[in-house]
Order: sequence, then structure tokens, then C-alpha cells
Amino acid sequence: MSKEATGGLATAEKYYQDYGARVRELKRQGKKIIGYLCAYVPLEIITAAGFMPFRIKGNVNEPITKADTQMETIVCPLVRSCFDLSLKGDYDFLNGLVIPHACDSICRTYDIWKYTLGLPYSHIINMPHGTDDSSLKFFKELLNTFRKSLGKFAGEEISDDSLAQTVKAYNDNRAKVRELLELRRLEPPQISGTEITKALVAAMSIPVEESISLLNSIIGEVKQKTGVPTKKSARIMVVGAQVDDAAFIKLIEDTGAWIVVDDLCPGTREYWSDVDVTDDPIDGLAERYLRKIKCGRTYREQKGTYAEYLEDRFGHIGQFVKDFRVDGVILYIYKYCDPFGFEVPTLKSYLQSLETPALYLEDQYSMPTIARLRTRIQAFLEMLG
Amino acid sequence: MAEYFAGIDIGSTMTKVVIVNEAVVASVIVATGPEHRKLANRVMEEALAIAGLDFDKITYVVATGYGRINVPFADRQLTEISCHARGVSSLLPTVRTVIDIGGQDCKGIKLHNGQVVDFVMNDKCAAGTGRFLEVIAEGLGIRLEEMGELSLIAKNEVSISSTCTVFAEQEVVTKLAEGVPVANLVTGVHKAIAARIYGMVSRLKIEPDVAITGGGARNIGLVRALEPRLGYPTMIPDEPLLTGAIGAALLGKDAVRNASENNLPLARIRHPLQELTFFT
Amino acid sequence: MTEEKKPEERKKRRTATEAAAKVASISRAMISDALRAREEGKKTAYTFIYCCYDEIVRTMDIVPIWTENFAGICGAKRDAQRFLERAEAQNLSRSLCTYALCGLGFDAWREEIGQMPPDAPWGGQPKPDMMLSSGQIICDPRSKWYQAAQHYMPDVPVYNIGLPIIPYEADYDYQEVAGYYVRYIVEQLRGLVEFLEKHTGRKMDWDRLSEVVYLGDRTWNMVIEAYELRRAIPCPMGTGDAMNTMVPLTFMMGTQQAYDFFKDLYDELQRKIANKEGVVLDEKYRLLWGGGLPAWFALTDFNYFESKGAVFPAETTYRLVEPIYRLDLPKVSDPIEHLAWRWVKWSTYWYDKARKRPGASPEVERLINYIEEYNIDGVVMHEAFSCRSWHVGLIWQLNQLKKIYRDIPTLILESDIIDINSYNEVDTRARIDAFIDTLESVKR
Amino acid sequence: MCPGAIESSSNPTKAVIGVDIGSISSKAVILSDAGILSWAIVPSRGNLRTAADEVVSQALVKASLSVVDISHVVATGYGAANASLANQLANDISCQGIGVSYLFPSVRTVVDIGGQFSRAFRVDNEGRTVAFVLSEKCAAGSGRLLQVIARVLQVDVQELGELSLKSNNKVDFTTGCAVFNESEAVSRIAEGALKEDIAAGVHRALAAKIQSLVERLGFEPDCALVGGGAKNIGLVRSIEERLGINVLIPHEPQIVAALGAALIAEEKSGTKSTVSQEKTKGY
Repeated sequence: MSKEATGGLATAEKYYQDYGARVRELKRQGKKIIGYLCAYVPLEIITAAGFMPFRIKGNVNEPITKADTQMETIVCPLVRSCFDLSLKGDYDFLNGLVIPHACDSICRTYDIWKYTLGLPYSHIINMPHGTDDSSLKFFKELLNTFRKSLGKFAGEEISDDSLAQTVKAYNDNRAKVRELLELRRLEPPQISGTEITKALVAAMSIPVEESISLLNSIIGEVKQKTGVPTKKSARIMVVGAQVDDAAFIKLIEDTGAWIVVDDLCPGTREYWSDVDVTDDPIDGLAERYLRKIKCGRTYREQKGTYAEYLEDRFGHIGQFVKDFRVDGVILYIYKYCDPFGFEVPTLKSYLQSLETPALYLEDQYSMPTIARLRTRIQAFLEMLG
Repeated sequence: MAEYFAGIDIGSTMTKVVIVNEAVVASVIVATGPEHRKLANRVMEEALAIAGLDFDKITYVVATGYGRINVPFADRQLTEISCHARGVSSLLPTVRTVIDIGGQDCKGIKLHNGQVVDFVMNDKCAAGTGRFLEVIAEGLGIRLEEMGELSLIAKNEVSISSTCTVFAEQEVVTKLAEGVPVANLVTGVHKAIAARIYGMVSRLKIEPDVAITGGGARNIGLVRALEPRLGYPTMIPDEPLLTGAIGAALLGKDAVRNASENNLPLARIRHPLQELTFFT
Repeated sequence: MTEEKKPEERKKRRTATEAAAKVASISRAMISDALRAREEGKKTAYTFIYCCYDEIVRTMDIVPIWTENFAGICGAKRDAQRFLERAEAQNLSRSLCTYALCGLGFDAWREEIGQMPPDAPWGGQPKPDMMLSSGQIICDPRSKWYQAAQHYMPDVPVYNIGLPIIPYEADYDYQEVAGYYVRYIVEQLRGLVEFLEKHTGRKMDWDRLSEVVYLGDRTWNMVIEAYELRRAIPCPMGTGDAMNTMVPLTFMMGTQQAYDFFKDLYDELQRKIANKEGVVLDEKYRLLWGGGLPAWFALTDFNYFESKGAVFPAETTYRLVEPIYRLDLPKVSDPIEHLAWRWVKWSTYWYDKARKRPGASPEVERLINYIEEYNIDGVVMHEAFSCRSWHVGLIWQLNQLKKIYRDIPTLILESDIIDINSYNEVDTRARIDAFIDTLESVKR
Repeated sequence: MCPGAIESSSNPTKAVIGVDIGSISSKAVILSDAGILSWAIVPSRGNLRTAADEVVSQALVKASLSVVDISHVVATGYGAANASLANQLANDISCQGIGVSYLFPSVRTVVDIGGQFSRAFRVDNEGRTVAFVLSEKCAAGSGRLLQVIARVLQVDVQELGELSLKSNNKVDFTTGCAVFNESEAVSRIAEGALKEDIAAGVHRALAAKIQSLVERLGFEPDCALVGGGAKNIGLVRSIEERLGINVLIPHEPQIVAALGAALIAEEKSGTKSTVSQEKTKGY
């Protein structure tokens, strides 16, 4: 393919700017495209069924207009933006839509998506909140229902072998992403948060094997880069829901900070844990998607003391702060986001206990609202000194 | 010979400049027009004229405020947060909580021995800002300056339920039509905005002493409405509008001293003070 | 809205039925029960409505503290703002569920000062011994609220019960999956029983549970038998009253008192129908409250509708039961299994009907059925900005209703469940006036 | 219209008044069997009661009539209660509908861009409202946004329309809050954006909201635009662009509700207007 020639970062930039370009090509070649929202859809199953999974993303530069005729404005602005773009034809290549039980904003709008877009296939993976054994068992049943239903749509059942293959492929892909993210441990980090976001967004829009080679070429390219000595800057971690647009990340880096790690989608939340290879592939998938991904949407039962409970919920963030030598954390929460919004006081005090300064920002996923955050971010950096 | 430092604070509604050496030697306050760059030069020149100085006598210029990026002749841009903090800690050293009520936004700043340890700034809407008062004043057909005094003569206050500035205006207009005395309405408005401001600022653990800066500090009615909620009396600088500009000038002074003491290179991106056109 | 100011009491809403008029005292008594529980040596639990565990909690003699109810009371008394502000001061966004914000603001305040906040509505909400949250596809705050409350009460244990609802899908029928949904819910409910036994030190009396569940079933029947009398013309009871009778329906299920309440309501409505007693003297328009929780601080808006000759014979809101005999539940001896089936069957009640009508969803199908059964002239909904659970999809439902059924007049009111800052009486009543005019011209 | 023409046709037998007391401005229309005798618009300036009296007396003077010549008065608009001499009140959406279809019988969809809200409604052939949608409770969807922005640009709100037509590089406005749109405009200007581009951007943002209103309502031709916003050519153009239609605009779009009120008054007082649609078209 032509993209190796142009270099990884350039290709990522291309796919980021013209999001879905690769999918349109594949569509022309007769590939069926299944759109999905959020990190909780097991892509392994969609790919094993012979479909191309495509992450529906928003666009902070596109004013939300059409969506308002069907969807209340009290919905998460990211979901509204995604739906708005779909109505405007940006994703007119979809053959189906799969959404997980992630949050109210996604699930309560499912009917609107389903009937308005009128796609041949749609399915909601009604995953439980809980992570206890009976919840896990239930989740496996749900995944089998999904597997069956998607197989029906594909015209043939999804075999264990093909699942085993895709499980491996996506694990390899995650490993590659981790390798890329690790490049930011260094001082100075070898790759900017903006570049990372664009790379990961591009990766969401191309087949997994292409994603692996894209990531490979990016890593190679970045490692060769004779790092221009940048002046020492604050090392920032961003925590939030889905940040699929580089605008906010860029805003932070333009104020002269480095984003060295995140707890975001796409980001560590989505790529830090793998699927175990199990006799019944569904076992490994269920375990990973329900228990290993740590997200506000999931209710993790309290075992032991409250302090241990906080460790279980937020320990990974504390670990990142330590490993990536984070100076300050920015909590970037969308308006109307119940799963993340309710965690702010607890998470803020958890970070306080680590003596890590935190800045809580609420945003509405639009360029003007993001631009208004600049002063707060600069002040935060001035505060970190 | 004395060194001079300038601070320029371009706010959404007002632009302020101060020149300091050991004390403030000149200060200018003008309304912010649409053309920030022109304005920045003009007010700087005014201030220099008052101080009887040439621009090259100014050792260091720090720009702050909403329009800080539009001050080409500044050596450095810093946020209002840092500048208000610095300004207050020099004017009112005992202060630990600063509430700045500006035209387009409102901030709460937490200080520990002069250093910013935490801050909040209103995001969602204009309901907690000076703009709110302006819009309401318009609706009531009175001058903004009158509001403070007016509210003090109120017999009983009316509660304004709408948070949205524009709808609050509508609400006020209706109540006015129902014959509610202006004074009572204004008091209600002050209560409403005080509630919004408190709601935000109380995210910081409020500690005494508390200072109020910015245009809002000039509104005695608003200050009176805020104090019972804060639970502390408030301190107000003599010229609350200048706090940010003074802080900016002082931060410039700090930077220069710090550089010379530890003989570090001093970042000075100084452009000549010249008339710039709107589009440059 | 200010702390030092006494809450401005709302104007009393005129109720049409004696039953509804009784509710204020009933609901006040519930709060005092909770406040007395500790000295009476009873265990208390924070609880949500519509969580399938009412009968279990009652059988275990646990005093439920309905946190949504308390928030609603704060709203109705127009005294929620100070608690919402407290929540905001905790870095909780004002765009989140305001029930939860009000409750969390109250909890944070109570725990901070070690006693009830000043002038707490109806004596306030005591610290519970445990919190029973729930993971459902319809409402995130149900699993986040109590978890967030632990930040202020880390010593209070939470049990989060998984209560999935089968999605209405085109690619498979709900019957195919009902089996494993029920199995899961049963395991979750058993887990709850274990949790309650552990924290009360008491054992579950299974025979008693069966009796309480049976009482609950009979109450389910009685509720709908009473509500369906509202089909009468003139209509003897409107949605305004139903926003009171929701108290025994949602907070007292599994108690004799709830059953008796609806028995009395049934008799009262029979009497009214016999004497042709309507909510309004001259009934002009029959409206369906088609979605959305009410603005608790503005229930008098229902009286405003009535002043225009408009009455609400039916609502979808809080009509959380169906007669058991319509659910064709499998015969099971285990009360827990019965509860699980009741949950699954109720939540899929409209699915089969919806399938038969192209373009319908269960929600839309339900609207169409009520429109016909209660011969409705127009549909009114309320969009509460802070609650995604019940207030997203309303616009679409109305669009779809007009598309697949008929172009019936509709109105969406906008404010919130308890945040009065979102409410504008002038605007609301202007909308109602215009809607009434529309009904008039359409009727002609 | 040309009041001269009316005056010449001798002093009318019985006249009626319709008044529309809005939060921003108040309007009055005097109607007789000879058609529209006069109208007046005054800013409400906070005191609706004075505005109501003021606008009526102005209209009376223009029609050279006195109160005694008036048989019936209908008041509408959200300050309607303040019209002291009103015999009856009417809902302003209904008045808008009646007023519009009196002027344009072919109209089925009416878009009203008022000072505080925008709304769209469908009327039947007799001007009766059969469906309506109101803008979200956010001033970003109302004419208020235009006033707010006009202030920032330091131009008269009337000039905003013409100004925006000069733009060939619209600025994007995506935020809801009108006041934040204002601060957005301020910073855009600070960044050197052209006034016309900002004006055009605001019109586009508002037009987008109007479009979603109309789509929620369900569009039916013809479409008329009324309310203060209809006077803004820039806004009208971008709405036409978005809806892909031409809209009808009354010569004096602000007085339509008052006219509707007057027509109701006429019906009540029994002096049904004999004036032909053609004649009123000229107005």
C-alpha cells in the first residue's frame, strides 16, 4: 500500500483528517462495515464474522445541527456529535451498528440511531454493570447471543478458530499500541499526545492488521527522529471518557506541556489489557471486557476496606502517575456524563492523597468551549511552576 | 536609577495598565473595544505619558487577561489567575481566598503564602459573571453603577429563579411589569448571582481572609449578598479593577530579579511599541 | 434558594381524589419511620424505586430510605437549591442527575457537621446502615449515586444488584434470551438476600417472603384495576393525582397499606364515576402524560391544565406495574424466581404488540394503546434536563407516533425534576396556552 | 402601507385594536372595515404597562381616532395582562397564525423569531394553529442572540443583516449560551476576524436552530417568517438557504400578532372586515 511510502505519522494524519477514507475503499471492494460506539464492543467477534468494525467518532469543529431534530440536547455532546455526523452522511457506508451498554447517553438513544439510520443490522450488547461471577456468566451468554446474531447476518456461524485468530490479532495490536505509548515515559517524551491521539484514531478506522503495520512504521519513524531538545515542560496526564479529537490534547500541548500518559479512550484504558487465550474464546473475551477494562461505567464490587476499594478503582491511575512521573492530572469530563461525573470528588481526593495536583474541567465537546479552557490550563501549568 | 515594570490586563470589558517601580507610578483604565491591538498600544502610551517615561525605560512588560495574546510589545503573557494572585498578595498579604468577578468570567483563587494552590473558573454559562448584571441592568433600564446602591434600599428581596442570563432578564422584566420595585428586583438579582458565584467558589475550601477583585467588587450590593454566604467579611483593594495589572507588573519584576539573582537568561520577546493595524 | 432564607412553600395543588390528598401524610410518615428506625433498633437502607427488591427488603424488616423520594420532597418544597449547591461545591457537575446531586449534597453536609443540616425538609434523611443500588440499562445514577455517597460514608456498605432489561431487538426475539436473564436476576437477588442477612444478622423467612410477594402481586392488580377506571368520561382522576398515588405504588409495594390504599382508590373512583364526578366540571380535552418525570416544584401546572378544561386520564410515568394475570408468568414456587420473572415479563410487556406494528417501538406502541383506550386528544411530555434515563428519546417517540399512527397534537415542556432554576412559569404557561389553542383548532 | 390612502376613505364607523405586549417591544394595530388603519411599535423598556398605553395612543394618533371610536380591544403577547383597556386576552401563537394567514392565505408553516424565543407552527387554511414547536429554553435560538452580537460588533441590530451579506468566510458558532456566543465573538474580533464574517456566522448558527425547529414541526409550504428576526435579511437568506425554499415576509413582520389580535377583536365586535386579501397584500 501507498502509505508505507508516506511514513506512519503522515498516514495517521491522513486517516485522521479524512476519517473513514480506508473504510470507503474497503466498502467499494465489497467489505461490509459494522459501525460501533465505545470501547466495550468486542471487535474480535465482528472481525471474526468477516466484517470491518468501524468506530463512530465525533468532530468538535462541526456544529451540531441535524441531530437536534431527533435527539434531546441533554445527551452527552460527544454522542450528539457522532449522531449528527451520521445524519449528515459522514458514515453513510455503514451496514450495521453495534452499541454496548456503556452509558445512558449511548443506550437511551439506541432507538433513535436504529430507526433514523435504518441500517440492515443493529444490536445492543446489554453488558451488566457488575463484575461478580454471576455477572460474568450472564455477560458470556450475551456475547454468545451476539455471536449467533452476527453470524446469522454474515450468513455463516463464527467459528472458534476464526475467533482465536482475531483474538491474537487484536492482542498484537494492543501490544503495538502499548509499545507506542511507552515512548512517552522518556524525558522528553519521544512522541506528542497530539500525534498519539491521531495515530490511535487512525488505527480505529482501518483493519487490525493494517493498524499493526501503521503503528510499526510510526514507532520506527519516531525512534529515528533525532529528538530536537525541547525545553523541560510539565508532564501531564489526561483522564476522561472518549477523547477522539486531538483539539483538546493539542490545546494543552500548545500551552507548553507534555502529555505523557492518559486514562482515555482511545488510550491506555482501551489498550492496556489483553484477552486471555481460552478454550472457549468467549471466556477470555468476557473476562477482559467486563473485568479488565477499568471505566466509570462498570460497577466494581467492594472487597475489603474502602481504601482498598479506591485502589481497585483508581490504582491504575496512581500507577501511571508514578511510572510516567506525572506532574499534574487534568480531569476532562463532558457535560451530562453521569458515569464519569459522579467520580470526580472521589477521584480528586484520591489524587490529592498522592499529592498530585488535579484540574477538573467540564466541556461540551465543541471547539469554542474547548478554546475557553485555555486560560484554565495555562493557569494550572503556571501553578505547577 | 529606578527600574520600571508595566502590567497590562486586557479584560473582556475593561483594559487596565499600570507602571510600577517601588510603587504604582501610573495607571490607566479604559473600556475594551473590539480592536485589542490598537487599544493595547494606545493605553500603554497613555500610561507612559502619565508617568512621563519613554517605552524603553520599561524593563519588562507582562500582559494578562482575556486579550493578553494581542499585546505584541509584551515580554511575557501570564494568566489572570497568577496575576490576580500576585496582585492581591502584595496589596492584601493576609488574603487566602480571592474571588475575581470579571465581565465575562468569574474566578476563585486559593493562596498559600502568595502561591496559587488551587483555582476555579466558571465554565458553563455567564450566570456568575458581571455580564449577568449588565444584561439585567439593561432590562431594568438602569445604569450598572446604580445597581449596588439601589439594592441597599430594597424593602424585601425577590428571588430570581432562572439561571440563564437571558431568561433571568426576561423574568426580571416581567416582575417589573407586575409592579415589583426595581430595588427589590436588583437585590434578588444580587442574591441569584451571589448564589452562582458561591456555588463555584465553594469548590475551593474557602479560608479567610477573603478578597473580592474585578468590576464586581465595586458593586456594594453584590458584595453584601456574597458575604453571608461566604461566612466571612471581605476585603476589597482600593482599585479592584487594577489588581490583575498590578500583579502582572510585579510578576515581571519578580522574573527580572529572579533572573539577575540566579543569573539566568531572561526571556524578553520585546517588540517595539508601534501603532499596529487591526489585521497585523 | 439562599441558605439563610426559609424555603418558599409552594402553593398547594388541588387534588381530585381523597386518596391523593392522603399521600402527603403517608409520605411524611415514611420519613419519620426512617428517622425513628435507629432508636427502634431497626436497620435502614438507602433504596431506589423500580429495583425488584421491595418485597425482599420488607420481609427482612429493613426500613427503606427512598432517596429519590427525599430529593423529590426537597424539590416539591422548593428547598433543593441549597443541597444542589453543596453538591456543586463538591465538584459534582450541575448537569448530572439532580436527584443524586440533591441527595449527595445533603449527605455531604450532614456528614460534615455530624447532624442534620438546618431546617432539613421533614426532619431530613438519616445516615443508613447500607445502600442498595442497582445496575440497569435505563439509569446510570442508580449504580453511581451510592458509590459516590460512600465518599462521605465510607463505612456504609453498598450492594449493587444487576437488573438487566431485555432490549427490544430486530435480530432476535426476547423470548430466546429470557431464560438466562431470569437466571442472572435470580442469582443477583439471592446475592442481595445473603448481603442483607449478613448486615442485619437475621435470616430470611422464605415463607413470609412468599406471602409478601403474593401481597405485592395483588397490589399490582389492584393498582391497574383502579387506574383503568380513569377511562371513564368525565375522567375521575388525573395525572396530577397519580403523581401522589405513585408514593404507595413505588415506595410501599409489599405492604398491606399499599394494597388498602389502592382498594380505597378503586372504591372512590367507582363512586365518582357513578355520580359523573370529573376532575374538571366541563371536560374539553383528554391528555396523555406520555413521558418524563414531573417537575416536582410545579405540580400546580396540572391545575393550570385543568383550569383550561384539560384532564390527564393516563400517564406512562410511574405506571410501573401490570396486572399479574396479563403477564402470563410461569408457575414457580420459589418467590425469588417469581420476582425475576415478574421483572422480565413486565419490562417486555409491550414487545409482542410492538412487533405487529411496523415502525413501532414498545414505548410508541404503549402511547398508541393508551391514546385509544383512554380516548386521548393530545400528548404532553416533560423533558427534565438532568435525567437522561426517562427523558431521552421523547422527541423521537413523538415523531414516530405521528409517522406511524396519526398527527396528534403534542407538547414537550422543559425544566427539571427538582432544579427550579430550570423552570420558567411564564414560559411554561404560554406553551400550555398555545397547546390548548392547538387542541381546540384540531378538534373543530 | 400608506396611511394616507386609508385616511382619505372618510373616518370609519367602528374600529378595533389588537395589542401585542412583548418583552422587548410592544405593538398595536387598529383595524376597521376599511382594513388596517394604523399601527405602532414602541420598545417595552421594562415597564410593560406604560408601553401598552404608549403603543395604543400612538396607534390612535396615527389613525386620528380616540378611545371612544374603539369597539373592542384584544391583547396578546407575554405582557398582555398589562394592556389596561383590553376587553379580552388571546394567546400570541394563535394571533400570529390568524395574522399571517390574513396576509398570506397560502401559508401553512410560520416561523416566528422573537426577542426571547423562536418557534415554528403550522396553521390550517383559516389560520388556526394545528401544531407548534418552540425553541429550546436557550436564548441561542432567539433573536436575542442577534442583539447580543450586534452590540459586540458595535453595529445596529438592523444593520447586521446587510453586513453579513458581505461575508465570504463565515465564522463558526457552536456554543449554546447567547452570552457565551457573545464572548466568543469578542475573542474572534480580538483575533482579527471580520465583523461581517462574525455576523454571517451568527446568522448561520441561528438558521441551523430554526431549521431543526421546522424539521421537528414537519414542514408544509408556503412558509412565512415573522417577528423581529424576519427583518434581518442576512438571517432570512441563510434560513432560505438551509430550508431550500423562499419564505414570505410581511412588510412589517413585527406587528403580525397584533394584527391577529385585532382580527379576533373584529370578529368579537361583529364588524367583520370586508377588505379583500388583494388590498391587504399591498400593505
